[in-house]
Amino acid sequence: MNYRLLYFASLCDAAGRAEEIVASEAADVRALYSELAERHGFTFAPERLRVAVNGAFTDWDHCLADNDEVVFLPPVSGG
Amino acid sequence: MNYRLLYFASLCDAAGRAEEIVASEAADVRALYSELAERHGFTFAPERLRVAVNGAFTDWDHCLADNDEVVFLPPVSGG
Amino acid sequence: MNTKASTAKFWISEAPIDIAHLQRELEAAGVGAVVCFEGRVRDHNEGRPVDSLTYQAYGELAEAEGQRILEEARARFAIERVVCLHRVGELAVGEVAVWAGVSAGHRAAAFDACRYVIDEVKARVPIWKREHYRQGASEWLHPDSAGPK
Amino acid sequence: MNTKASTAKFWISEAPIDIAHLQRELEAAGVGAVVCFEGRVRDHNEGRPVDSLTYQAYGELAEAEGQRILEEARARFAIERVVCLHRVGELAVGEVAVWAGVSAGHRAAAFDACRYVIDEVKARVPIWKREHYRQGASEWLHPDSAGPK
Repeated sequence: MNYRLLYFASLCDAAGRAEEIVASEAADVRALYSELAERHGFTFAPERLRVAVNGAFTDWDHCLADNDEVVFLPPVSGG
Repeated sequence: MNYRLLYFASLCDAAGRAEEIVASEAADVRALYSELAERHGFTFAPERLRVAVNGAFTDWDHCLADNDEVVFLPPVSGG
Repeated sequence: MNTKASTAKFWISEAPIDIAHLQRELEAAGVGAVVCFEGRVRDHNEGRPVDSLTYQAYGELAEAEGQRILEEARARFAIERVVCLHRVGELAVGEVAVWAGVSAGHRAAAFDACRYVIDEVKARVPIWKREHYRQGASEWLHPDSAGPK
Repeated sequence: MNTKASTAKFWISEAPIDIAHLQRELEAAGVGAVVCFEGRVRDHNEGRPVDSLTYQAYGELAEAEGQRILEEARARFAIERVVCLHRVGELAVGEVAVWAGVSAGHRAAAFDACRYVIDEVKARVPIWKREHYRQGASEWLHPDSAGPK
């Protein structure tokens, strides 16, 4: 399946890009992060990240569908 | 002795004046209030008032000196 | 130069509150958070429609007690500047009766100090409010406590 | 007319914050208390001199989450209006990065709601800060918690 990934802050720096389309066999969010963490050298443990699919927060067991937009959110620092 | 009294808010309404010079034998603040409450019909119990002498808060046992400026302060309602 | 006098200022004023001026008093190096409180004349109190208010102060003691409160806030909380101004005289509905502002490095101190200042000013500073009701009556307010927060 | 949309507004903005405009959004009948919070770029963080900041937002989700926080504030506290705006892009020292304002009948609700909004915005809204240090380095901040309050 194809997923659209958006990267922010230090994940954007680590991936070297703000977005990408990824072809992957990962069926849920957790498996997809594991695959991308290895590819891009992400060092955040999943418990320090939140995840959003198609613009809404969700959990790590969320099952993905083709063309989903997936975002792994590092700890925020607004304000 | 002579005391200068200032009256505020409903005490001013009750006394019918904002200030007055009073000749009195009262030696402390408590005795002076008692005398003035009777004269002007003040209905506040002393425990609902604070008292200031010569521009500073003080207590009801404060001994008065000739020409002291004495103010009985009804419960405040600023803000 | 009196440093304290320049970083904690309390005023009683007959003139309308110049908020932009007060905000400039809060500027300082290291400020990361500013919290401001505005207390305005409401159009009703305890169900009675209010047209206007008169505030009366025991001016000399009010300014001394107000200044004391601001110094307490500076001693208790990690803040940079604190200012407060209270109007006296006749005020219409919607006018700002009291304004307090605090600047600090971080927000917790700014919130806590601003809240402290306005709570203490309402409880301790010798200022009295007379409400003029739409029905024509008027009344000095002498609450048992400082009233609703 | 959507009443909720007119009484609780959250924005992400690249343009400098127009505080006078935001304050007008807080006007409503029955307002007796207004509390405002301004968060500004500090000239240092944890001992390192800071020259400027870059804020980046996941815009779509940031606006939705910010709006959700304001609605929570309206549900929890007896307030009239609540607005919040967060800057994104490059900001210099002293610029206002986030502004939150609340109007209410009484001050306790205004203080509590304003504090709630800024605490939750800092903890939950997907916005990230990159600090540019005077020494030339720069760094994305990913605190374990939302940092000092």
